[in-house]
Amino acid sequence: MSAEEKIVFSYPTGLTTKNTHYCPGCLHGVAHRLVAETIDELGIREKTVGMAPVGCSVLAYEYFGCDMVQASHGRAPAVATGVKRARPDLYVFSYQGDGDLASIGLAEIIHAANRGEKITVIFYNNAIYGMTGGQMAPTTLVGMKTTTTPTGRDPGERGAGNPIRMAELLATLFTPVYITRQSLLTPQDILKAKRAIKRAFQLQNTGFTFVELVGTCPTGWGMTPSESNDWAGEKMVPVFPIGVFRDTEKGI
Amino acid sequence: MSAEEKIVFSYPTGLTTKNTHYCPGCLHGVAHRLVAETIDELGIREKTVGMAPVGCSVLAYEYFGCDMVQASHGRAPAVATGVKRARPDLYVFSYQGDGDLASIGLAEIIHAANRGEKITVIFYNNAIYGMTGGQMAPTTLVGMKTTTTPTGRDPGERGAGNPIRMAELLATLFTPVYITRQSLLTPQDILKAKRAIKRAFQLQNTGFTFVELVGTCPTGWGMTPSESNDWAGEKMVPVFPIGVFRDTEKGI
Amino acid sequence: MEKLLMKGSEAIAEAAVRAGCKLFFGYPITPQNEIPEYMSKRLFQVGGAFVQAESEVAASNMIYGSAAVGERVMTSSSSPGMALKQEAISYCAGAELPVVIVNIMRGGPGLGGIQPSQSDYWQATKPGHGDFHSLVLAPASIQEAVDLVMDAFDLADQYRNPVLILADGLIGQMMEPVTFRQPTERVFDKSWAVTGCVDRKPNIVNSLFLQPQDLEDHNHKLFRKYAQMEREEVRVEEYLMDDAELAIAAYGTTARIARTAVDAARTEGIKVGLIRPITLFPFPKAAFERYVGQVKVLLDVEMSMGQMIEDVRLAVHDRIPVRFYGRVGGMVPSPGEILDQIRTLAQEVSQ
Amino acid sequence: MEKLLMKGSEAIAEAAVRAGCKLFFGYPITPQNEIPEYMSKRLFQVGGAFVQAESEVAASNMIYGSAAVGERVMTSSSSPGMALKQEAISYCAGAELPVVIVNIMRGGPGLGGIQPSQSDYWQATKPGHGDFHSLVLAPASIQEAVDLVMDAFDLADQYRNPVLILADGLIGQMMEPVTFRQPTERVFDKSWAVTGCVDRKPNIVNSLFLQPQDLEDHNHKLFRKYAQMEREEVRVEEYLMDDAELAIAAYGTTARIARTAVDAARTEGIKVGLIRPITLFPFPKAAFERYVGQVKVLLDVEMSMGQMIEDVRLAVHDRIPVRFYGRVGGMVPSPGEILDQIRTLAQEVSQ
Amino acid sequence: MGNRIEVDMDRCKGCGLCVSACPADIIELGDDINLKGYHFAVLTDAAACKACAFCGVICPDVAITVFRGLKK
Amino acid sequence: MGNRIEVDMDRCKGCGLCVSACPADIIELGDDINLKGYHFAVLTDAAACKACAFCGVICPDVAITVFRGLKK
Amino acid sequence: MQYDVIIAGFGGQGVMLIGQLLSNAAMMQGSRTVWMPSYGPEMRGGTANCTIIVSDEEIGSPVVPHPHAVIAMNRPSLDKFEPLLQPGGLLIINASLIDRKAARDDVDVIYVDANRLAEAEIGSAKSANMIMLGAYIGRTGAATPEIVKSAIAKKMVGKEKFLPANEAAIDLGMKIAAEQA
Amino acid sequence: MQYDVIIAGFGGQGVMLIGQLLSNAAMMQGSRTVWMPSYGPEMRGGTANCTIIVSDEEIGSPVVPHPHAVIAMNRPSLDKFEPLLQPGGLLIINASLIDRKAARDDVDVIYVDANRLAEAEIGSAKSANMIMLGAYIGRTGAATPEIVKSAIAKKMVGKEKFLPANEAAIDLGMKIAAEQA
Ligand SMILES: Cc1ncc(C[n+]2csc(CCOP(=O)(O)OP(=O)(O)O)c2C)c(N)n1
Ligand SMILES: Cc1ncc(C[n+]2csc(CCOP(=O)(O)OP(=O)(O)O)c2C)c(N)n1
Ligand code: SF4
Ligand code: SF4
Ligand code: SF4
Ligand code: SF4
Repeated sequence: MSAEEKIVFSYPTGLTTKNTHYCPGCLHGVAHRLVAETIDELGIREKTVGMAPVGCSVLAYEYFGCDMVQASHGRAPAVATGVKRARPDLYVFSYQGDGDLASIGLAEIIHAANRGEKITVIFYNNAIYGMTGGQMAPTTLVGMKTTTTPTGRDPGERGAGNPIRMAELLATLFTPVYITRQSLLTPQDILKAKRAIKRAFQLQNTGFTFVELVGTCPTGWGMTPSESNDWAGEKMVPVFPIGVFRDTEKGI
Repeated sequence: MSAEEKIVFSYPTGLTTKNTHYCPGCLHGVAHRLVAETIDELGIREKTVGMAPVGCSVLAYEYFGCDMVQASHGRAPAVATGVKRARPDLYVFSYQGDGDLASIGLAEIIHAANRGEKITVIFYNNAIYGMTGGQMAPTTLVGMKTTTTPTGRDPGERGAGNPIRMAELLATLFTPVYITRQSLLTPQDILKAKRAIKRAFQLQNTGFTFVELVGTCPTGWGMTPSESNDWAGEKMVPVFPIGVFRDTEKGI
Repeated sequence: MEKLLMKGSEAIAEAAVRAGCKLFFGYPITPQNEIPEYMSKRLFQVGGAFVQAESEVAASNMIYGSAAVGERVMTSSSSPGMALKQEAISYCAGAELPVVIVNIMRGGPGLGGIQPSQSDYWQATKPGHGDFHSLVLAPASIQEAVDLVMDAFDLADQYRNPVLILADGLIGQMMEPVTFRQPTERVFDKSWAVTGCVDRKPNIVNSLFLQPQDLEDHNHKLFRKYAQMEREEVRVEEYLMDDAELAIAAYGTTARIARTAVDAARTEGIKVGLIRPITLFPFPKAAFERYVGQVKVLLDVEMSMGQMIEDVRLAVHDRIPVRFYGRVGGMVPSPGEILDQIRTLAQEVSQ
Repeated sequence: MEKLLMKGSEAIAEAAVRAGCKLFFGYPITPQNEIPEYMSKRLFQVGGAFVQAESEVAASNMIYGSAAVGERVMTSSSSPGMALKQEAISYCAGAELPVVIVNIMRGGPGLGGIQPSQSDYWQATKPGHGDFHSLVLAPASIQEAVDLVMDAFDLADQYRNPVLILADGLIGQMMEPVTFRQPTERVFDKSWAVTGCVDRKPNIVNSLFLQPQDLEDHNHKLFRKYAQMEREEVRVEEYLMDDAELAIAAYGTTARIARTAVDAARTEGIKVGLIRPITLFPFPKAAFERYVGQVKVLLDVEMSMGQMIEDVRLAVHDRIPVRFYGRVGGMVPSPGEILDQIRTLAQEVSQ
Repeated sequence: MGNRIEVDMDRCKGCGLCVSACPADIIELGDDINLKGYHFAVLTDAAACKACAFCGVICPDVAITVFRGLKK
Repeated sequence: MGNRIEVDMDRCKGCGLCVSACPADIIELGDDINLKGYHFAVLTDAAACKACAFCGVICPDVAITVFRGLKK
Repeated sequence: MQYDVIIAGFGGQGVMLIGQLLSNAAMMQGSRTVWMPSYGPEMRGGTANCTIIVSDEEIGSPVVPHPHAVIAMNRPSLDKFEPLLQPGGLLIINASLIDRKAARDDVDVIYVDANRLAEAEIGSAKSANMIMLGAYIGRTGAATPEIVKSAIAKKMVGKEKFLPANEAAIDLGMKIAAEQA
Repeated sequence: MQYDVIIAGFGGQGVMLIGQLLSNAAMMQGSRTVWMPSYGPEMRGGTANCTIIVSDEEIGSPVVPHPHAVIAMNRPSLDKFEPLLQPGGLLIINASLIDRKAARDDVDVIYVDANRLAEAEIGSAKSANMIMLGAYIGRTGAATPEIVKSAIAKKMVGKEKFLPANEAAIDLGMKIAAEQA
């Protein structure tokens, strides 16, 4: 860089320099970066502990530049509870996929939210199980083909159910202080998502904070990255509307 | 009975004649009777399989006059799924307490509801763990003293959370066809609850049906039965409002 | 019979369907994802049902439900997922329900890895909580997996007990030619099932016995079944044991690998044989016991840190020294490694 | 030191607090409810925290979290609940986290009953999934429970490994006088803990090793710790063994009952002693082994269908015949029943 | 014959819910105890019974049968 | 000096998201491949770059650094 | 020397409490002791009972299949535990609630009209259990009345006003035991 | 007689497919056979490979640490598996993507410009793997081309129009193997 120019976008120090194992175009990488930038901007890297889930983002512990704990499948909110109760002075976040959070870990996320654990949960919703090869997730759209819904998710005869909307569901609880859903599909969306994540961290020590992110899985969906982003915008966002479902401080 | 009189209220054949082990005044008995009457009235005793949970109502398998399965703690909806998927021609119900359904079994009830399992879930909400000696339940009211919230349930400093409202929570799902909350505190309430249970059974083969019943636990609460009914009416019902939260057929 | 080249996981699933399995409840986990995936296509074709459960805990309780109505049902998972099924398996055993459970093992502990392993021998054969046993079958090839799965359903029904197929990731992932035999036509009494109490008293499927004496009686009843299994269901393969002075004890894929090593050692003139338990519970004690006096050293080979070895030692009453060779964490022992072990032992013994 | 008459469960909880346990995560289940109940009062007094978890699965993952930051933490449960904790215990072992877990056993399988039992010996000592061990301590009195709980925290920290207290419902429910000793002042290195990466590289608590060779190395590392436990941590009580021709093997409450029977038999002139394993893993092999030649018959007594007996047989290399006497399902063997067994064996031996 | 209720004294646990529920105030817990040690419910004034069945409806132990007299 | 971006060719996985996101349409996937076999992104016309950083913001692999030229 | 006793009755009769007091007294006098309860929800509505052992030596089995003494507060308890009593053992029967005599003739029996006496003499129906405890220590000497009273005092910190009644109940029980000797 | 081969390359190069075809052909000709894949998500972006064994006799170990043959579709695969090859074994290198020569001089090597030939001669870049398979069976005789072709035909039911190209690719591979003999 010469003195005649200024960097307007660069690599955050909240991330390690390790190349990720994510597929090309997978938005897990974007979500990671937003969390890392938040940690940077709040200057809390040395006070933060993150939980990596089981799922494609299991290796998140290699990518975040803070202390990390790898949690068993679905139990990151319970593990985070153990961390935060023991060390209330730390910033604690969990990063989870939809299989992890909304399927096997459904009881753990709801109870952590209901107890008002002072943690931030980053929920990457890509409507599929990426890691294990593209099986149906609780958030899979109706009609979507996956390796376990070969004829498309069928809530009728096959009884495979409808997509579960976690943000709405958690918003039926009294305790959480911040619940939002954002998307990562365009630069504009990403900037909004970033603000949401930052707000969640800022509110963390007042109660439970939750940021759902509509993401993609080009590999699991069998689409190119660009197609994936378009498809998610067209098909997922109507089912998973963007918005703030709880912000106690703002009276929402 | 002489020819000069008519029985206006008597023992349903859907119940065995076994005396229950419930404490005096415990409304589990009332809930059991309503289910049994429903089974009688619909004439489906020989086509019905019930799930007994783990909790005070674990011995429900001795009281209902139909085939019964005792399920592991919290998993009655999963067991019922196994039963109904294998034999869609049977009527299948689970009977569960709040510890069972809303604590350890939270993932199972939500996913069964979301898959639209064609079962009826009878949820006895007495805001406490009766069987194990009066510990906090997910539905315990704020400030209520239990053996694990000795200073009263404290959602603040002690992070014990707020009561979870299962009917409202399940109503965020697209799939269920009938979700209601009723109470068992007065004869009038009981008659309404009865109608709800009957409707749930009648709708069962169209989808997932759920009847939450506000009940009591005189032993766990340390009150007389009458005090318990009064207290539940005054304190619980405002937090757990009576109503129909989903009735797809009626457009609710 | 037509031969088909099939992946182990898919062959296992197909065998189950042919054995009359109508219901499958499972949850994805590598290296067994092909089983639920296959079932999600196949079962609806035969009028059955597939449910992707929300977790292993739920899946294992769903099979409990389907078994309670008397239908043939299966679930599958891999090591960490199997840990989550332990409570429900105990319930199935306690309530005497016939269920078939497939464990395609991977390395541990914890999240571990996803490569082949045999580290769940204990979890399978010495399960908790409570006193009970699953009948445990360990195939060494895809054909055997297919045959054992078909048998598993009959055994489960006969004993009203969980039957486990314990295989490693190699069996799950590799392809071999298989043929499917006709299922047996055995008919089993299911009058205990909860199918609606038409013309009979209500049936109850239950494992709770609040009176200690009742629970003790129930335990004794269960253990009479296990004793019968020990008498009647033991399966074992012996290979070149007639004149063996050395013997290898190994199960599953490890046993195949060991056989390659045994063949190689035989060409060097080493009198070594192989005892391969096919049932891990009931353990083929007699097959080992009878070589006390003949075999000078046993080499137990496992893809774990030494779990089956205890059963081997108990079977020979510690009268044959039992050595151990194990690879873990997804490392698969090679024939060469085992051959080296055999050579060393042969030398030792000849001295 | 003041003596207090305390219920086992409460004494265990108090001992934990005195040992510096700051966090407890648990879920109600009989017969151990008094532990979480006590902790819900006590921990907030010492600046710690109590959470009634939503399930045993959650509780066992919460202790994983607290242990990861280096705090002393405990959970407790009973048999079916322990089955649900198996996955997380394997994670704790895999990630090398020091946790203390109390199992107040009840009868099984399935829902079983709530009365005392020892049916989780296997679940505790031969756990799955993956190759690992918890260090398992089995108290026979409330005083010993208190002492072992305090030791458990040190052992957990020293080995960075789960330590289990395995007791039956009697230990959980009965009252005895206890005194609490001062905790040791041992300081343990916790530089691995995730406490915020001030002036150091980020720490990672993890059990995933995708490369088989790495996972195998990790397994070997863990097993070096277990080998050290086998060398250094074995605990056992021997009672009247000097001249014993018969011996009883029993742990926990069963061992106390057996001692009463041994005393009675001694008054009849029968030379019988008692070997009581206090650590179940590492199992006190040597304590048994050394009586090969002296003891003519061993009687293994359990409140289960015969689980520890395998370790006893292995320990004596099957060179002493090992007989079994067990009661299950909540039935507690009486001293008289055991005495009858001893008498029969004495007669047999003298013939 | 008038209206009346029959209380199955062996089932009754003396919880008193029927006592509170009875609009005519004609049920009370008696002095006698049953085998389990409970003071079971008794009807004090059959003449005042309206056969509304509230007692039966609220009884958790289904201990009450309610009869309506057909001729008065 | 003008605006520009730098693509870390070893990090880039050639997903093309930056290509779609660039409002000036001046990024494309080149012909060369990197060590992992991906056709990495290249800037075709620095002069047209507005330094809006959209490419950087959307890149899942944080492979792009965006520079704004201070004097034109 | 080992004393052991099973104390049994309905839930609300305070059998667990007097068992703990006895065990506490034993501890305070330097004996070894165990208190072991029946437990579990299935006890609900049934009988509750506890076993107390007091001994000079280390206590082996906490389970006593054939106790030296039984305190039966109600009829089901008498029916259940009388047959288990050791020959020559001591049976203390709450005559207020139990309408039969002892069936065994090889044991020592004390009949205590505990509920009636508690109301009539002590002025508190709740003291029936204390009278029974008094009778037990009076006859066996498992603990001295003084030490039992201090065990009570220790338990009642904050509720000292009930102390005199309880002490009187112990004395009354002792007296009855002495009278029926 | 036992043939074994490791086929390795990038994810999209069809290495699993030709392995399965070979295994299928072996089965159809009455041999015993095993196809064993590398598996798991960590393979993502890395190399995929499979081992195929064809034998007259029962097959023991499905794992072949030192294969008789290696088909390397890309550079990382060559780097990884060349050293494991048995002395005297066969190494088939996709020269289109691999810019180095074999490092071993104790093995038989065939260089196949597979990607280029696939496009140029067969008219489909996707056939590179079939050319490699042709070269393998041409040199080893592990299966006859006829039977491999019928294995392909069986696999391609419904997509018969691609059959000629694939058959031509097999023949081309065989020819190259013969030329480099
Ligand atoms: C107990 C347990 N069950 C199952 C698995 C296997 N497993 C690994 S990742 C995963 C699904 C992850 O999907 P998701 O959370 O949606 O994340 P993604 O991979 O899509 O990012 C599963 C089921 C496991 N490791 N442990
Ligand atoms: C896996 C498992 N965990 C815990 C228990 C212990 N347990 C039995 S009943 C119960 C709570 C029941 O409470 P609830 O469902 O509210 O029913 P209630 O007794 O109040 O009717 C618990 C925790 C068990 N049996 N199994
Ligand atoms: S499989 Fe899907 S979620 Fe996983 S890294 Fe690839 S694109 Fe992302
Ligand atoms: S403990 Fe409570 S819920 Fe259980 S039977 Fe008694 S009153 Fe009913
Ligand atoms: S409501 Fe029923 S149980 Fe209660 S007092 Fe009346 S009759 Fe008895
Ligand atoms: S978005 Fe990033 S990874 Fe994707 S092509 Fe552009 S620079 Fe490469």
